[in-house]
Amino acid sequence: MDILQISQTALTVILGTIGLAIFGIIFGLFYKGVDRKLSAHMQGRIGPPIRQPFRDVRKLFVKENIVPENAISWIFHLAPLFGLVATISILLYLPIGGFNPLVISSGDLILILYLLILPSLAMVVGGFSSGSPYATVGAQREMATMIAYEFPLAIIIISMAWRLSMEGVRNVFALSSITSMPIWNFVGPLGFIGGIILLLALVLVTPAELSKIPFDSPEAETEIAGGLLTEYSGRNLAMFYLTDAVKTLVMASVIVALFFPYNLSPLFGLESYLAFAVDIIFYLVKVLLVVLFSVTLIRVAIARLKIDQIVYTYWVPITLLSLVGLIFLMWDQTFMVNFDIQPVFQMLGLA
Amino acid sequence: MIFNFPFIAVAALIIVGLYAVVFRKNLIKMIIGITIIESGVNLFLITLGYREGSIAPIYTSSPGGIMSLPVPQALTLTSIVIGVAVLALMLSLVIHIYRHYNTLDVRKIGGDEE
Amino acid sequence: MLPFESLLKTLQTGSGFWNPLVWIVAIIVALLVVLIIRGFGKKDYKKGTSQTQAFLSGNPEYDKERMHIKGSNVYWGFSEILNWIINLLKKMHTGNVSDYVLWFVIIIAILFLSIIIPAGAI
Amino acid sequence: MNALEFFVVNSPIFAVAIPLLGAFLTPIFGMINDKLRNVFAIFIMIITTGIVFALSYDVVTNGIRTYIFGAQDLSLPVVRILFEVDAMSCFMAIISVILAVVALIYSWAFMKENTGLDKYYTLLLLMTTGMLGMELTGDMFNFFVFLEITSISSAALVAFWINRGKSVEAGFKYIVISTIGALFVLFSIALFYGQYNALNMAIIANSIQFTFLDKIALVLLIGALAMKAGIVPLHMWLPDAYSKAPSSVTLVLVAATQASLYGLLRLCFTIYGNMITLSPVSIGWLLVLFGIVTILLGVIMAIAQTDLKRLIAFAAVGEIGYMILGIGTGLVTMSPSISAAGLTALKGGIFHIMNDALDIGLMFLVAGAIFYATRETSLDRLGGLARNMKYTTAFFIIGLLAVSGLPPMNGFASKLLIYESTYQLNPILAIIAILASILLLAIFVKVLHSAFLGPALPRFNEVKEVPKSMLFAMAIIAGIIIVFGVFPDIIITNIVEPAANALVNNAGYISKILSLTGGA
Repeated sequence: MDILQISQTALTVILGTIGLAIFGIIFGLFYKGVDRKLSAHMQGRIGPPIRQPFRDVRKLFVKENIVPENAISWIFHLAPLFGLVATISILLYLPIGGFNPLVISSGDLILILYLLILPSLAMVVGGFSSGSPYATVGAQREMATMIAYEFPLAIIIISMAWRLSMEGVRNVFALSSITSMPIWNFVGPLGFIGGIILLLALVLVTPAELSKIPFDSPEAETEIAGGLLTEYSGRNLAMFYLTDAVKTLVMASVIVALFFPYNLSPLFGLESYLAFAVDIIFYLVKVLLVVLFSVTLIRVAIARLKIDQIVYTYWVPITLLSLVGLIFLMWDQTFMVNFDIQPVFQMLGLA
Repeated sequence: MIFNFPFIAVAALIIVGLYAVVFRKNLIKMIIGITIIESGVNLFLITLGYREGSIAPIYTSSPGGIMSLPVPQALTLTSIVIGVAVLALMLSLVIHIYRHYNTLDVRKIGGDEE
Repeated sequence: MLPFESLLKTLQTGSGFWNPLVWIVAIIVALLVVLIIRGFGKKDYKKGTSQTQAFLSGNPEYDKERMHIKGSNVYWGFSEILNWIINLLKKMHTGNVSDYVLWFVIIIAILFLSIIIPAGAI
Repeated sequence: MNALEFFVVNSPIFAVAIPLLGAFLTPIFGMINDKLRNVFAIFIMIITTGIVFALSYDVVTNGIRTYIFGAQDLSLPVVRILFEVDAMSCFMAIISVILAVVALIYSWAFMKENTGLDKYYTLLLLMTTGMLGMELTGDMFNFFVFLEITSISSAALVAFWINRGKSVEAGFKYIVISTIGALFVLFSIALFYGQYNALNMAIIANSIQFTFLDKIALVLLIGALAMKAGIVPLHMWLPDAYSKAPSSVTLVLVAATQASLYGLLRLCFTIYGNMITLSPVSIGWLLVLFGIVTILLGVIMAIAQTDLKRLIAFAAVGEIGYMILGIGTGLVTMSPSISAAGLTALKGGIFHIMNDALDIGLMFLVAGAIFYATRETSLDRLGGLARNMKYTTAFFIIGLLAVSGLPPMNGFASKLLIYESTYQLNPILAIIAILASILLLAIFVKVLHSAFLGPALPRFNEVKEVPKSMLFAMAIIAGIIIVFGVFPDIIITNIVEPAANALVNNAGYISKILSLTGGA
């Protein structure tokens, strides 16, 4: 590795981060607006205009940035900042717009799993540091929710990687390997069912990851007055607002990358700029669909759960669900090896 | 059979010692149990080095006959010395426990919380 | 000593990789971007007024001791689900040294059964 | 031969002899002046650190080192005591000396108000001697002797605050457990000696047949060393001892526990290295099972704790599980030669030994700092300390990120290695490991909240930041954590990988001694 290469990588990372930060914030807010509009229509309301989230941020920026007297001010200020920064950094490792991840071999799925913890951790620490009982209750609920959904999330990620490793792929945790070999392409029928189950589990994990109804008891406005955000105002609250927006995009991108990494351009035989444009638009549509199904529909359909119900939901039904998915993937692999089913499917044109 | 007797004694000593440590509630008795285990282990070491009809390996000019192996005896000596140190430490700790709790019952000084 | 390049190497696990330096560069750049965005916001607030007091839906604030949620009250929903196993495990930790030695004997017995007996049977 | 070469050539013995001599010289300096004594103890430990580093450099570049005590005639290898130092021994020795130096620096202010400090420093140096001896020796009986030295001195140190009943009780439990463990180790050594007429690890490993008696020895050694290493369900002394000892002692106690873990590794990889696959039940799987149980139990018990030091102690139990998990996975794939994933897991496990020592060590130092400032360790009575103790809070946050394995700290690197290799053995292992690491995060966030955050409690208005020497000690560990976290590949390539290779390559370990003794 010579100096030229190092500086090239550094430049890619720097410019990429700037670009992705702006992209993430703008589109995150856009999807937030879409989500609000759609849910309003589902509930028979007109709803706010799609640009409402941008207005919200602008409004928060002109509000006072109050630090309550019970808060530890330096942690209180740092937590929202850190949450947004960590969320933006995840975008670097995800395939955005049908391209490979920006830094192709410096972080993998486990890293993303851990980086997804950081924004929640920032919210928890921010909530705890505001020193208000409401915020503390909200923060500890957020933490409990996080432990709860991390279990199925870990199962999903490890199962996917494990199944991929059985195909003899190297670097199975790398996003580039996963997107180049979508799970649907090589599994048999059992594995297909397993994949669907895992997808379902991941869709169910998403609303909790984003603290959306029915898993929003950390914020529960009606009950604990906004929970861990109670004491936040002004630009600090805006940071959390933006974190939420970018995180929506991140989670949707993770689902897209894991389960729907297909691009349109090879289908139409497109090349160069046209292909980029088509892929990006297709990617944005995929993200929109994921947001629609995993966020909007669920939050419109179900009421808020109590915190112990949340923990129970994730640790028992959803964990079992994802374990079933894992078992299906394992069986699929055994069947493939032991009974040599693959050729049969190939004959039938199924795989 | 007679040559196996020391080994049976070793096993018996260790089991008796473990029994004392596990089921006796008095701290002093537990310490005695540990000492019994130690004696068992030491006896085992000595037995390993013993040859029938041998003499102690302490002569520079041997009076004749076979000597028992010196190494296990050296090990045993070391082990005994260590045992004495451990015993002293344990007993001194027991004295302090007695000062604090006024009892030697292992159940009464326990409890996992403050 | 160590060549400079080895400082930049990515940790390879055979199944994935992790390069902290790239992440740190990204974090720093993202921090700068975010700080610029944050800079558009209003910085100050009226110190010492009632707006800095903790929000309690209009209720008066208790004394500070009661305002602080203590360690053992945290994670209620979570410990609610796990209580049965925590109580079970707490019972296991008797604090009695005899029991500790008993556990040792039990484990020795289990190991004995699993390592020695099967070989003898074969 | 100049002085430096002399030191390098004789470094294995100096690494043990200097702290041993220093231990007994310390009270003499203590008679003159307290400060002089402290400086002397730190000075001795820094010299030892230098020697260990020089030795490690030598071993990593030139291969295994041996040191023969007494006459150089090796026709009777049985009665010679040999030190055999390979990269794994060095790795453990480095951990021990780093923690010992930090503990001594920390003690300067932390233990200042105590009496009987001459004995304290003597015991602390003696304990380090014992650990280094355990890690450097190549002789089974010698290992037992050093094990006992470590046990006696650490039991005395656990009970150092003798005016508290709980401390004395914890010390008593520790010495009972240690003695029984050590006696069974001695019994197994006798079994080896009776069969192979040898005490040297390499010679035993060379001639071991896996007879019935060997199996008994294996069972007893695994049991005894697992108990000393704090593996569930033999861990119960550990929370007692860790939480009741002074924090500076706990730091070294972590290293002492890991020295026993090192004994377990030597046992599985070197002594039984040729035979481990003959066992009807895979020892590797047994360790993996122990690892998973240890992780889960440690973490779940830690959730329920309200005493800060006890909480950290249970978290330490959980962390021990990670090491066992990684090492066990390596051992499972040992037959006939270790697979790539197994080696990764082994590297992860070994790297985690060091990371655990640093992370848990930092946590205990922070707990000690809180205790020093407030005389309080119960989480239900603490609160709002971040206002008065800014630096301690910052160090705690670093430790929190490291213990729960968040990027970019060192814990992430080692846990990444463990996750991304154990999943090939069985996906469930990696899932549980990830889950437990998030539980650890939750546990320490709870500590962060209940000790440091929240409103300013009037009781703690007068609390001041801890003295500089304690901050400095914490800063050393925090600095190492960050450096290890930012440059994991360098650490793994230069320190961890040689250690893992040394452990796997037991033929090299054996042949080194055999070549010395002419194949005896």
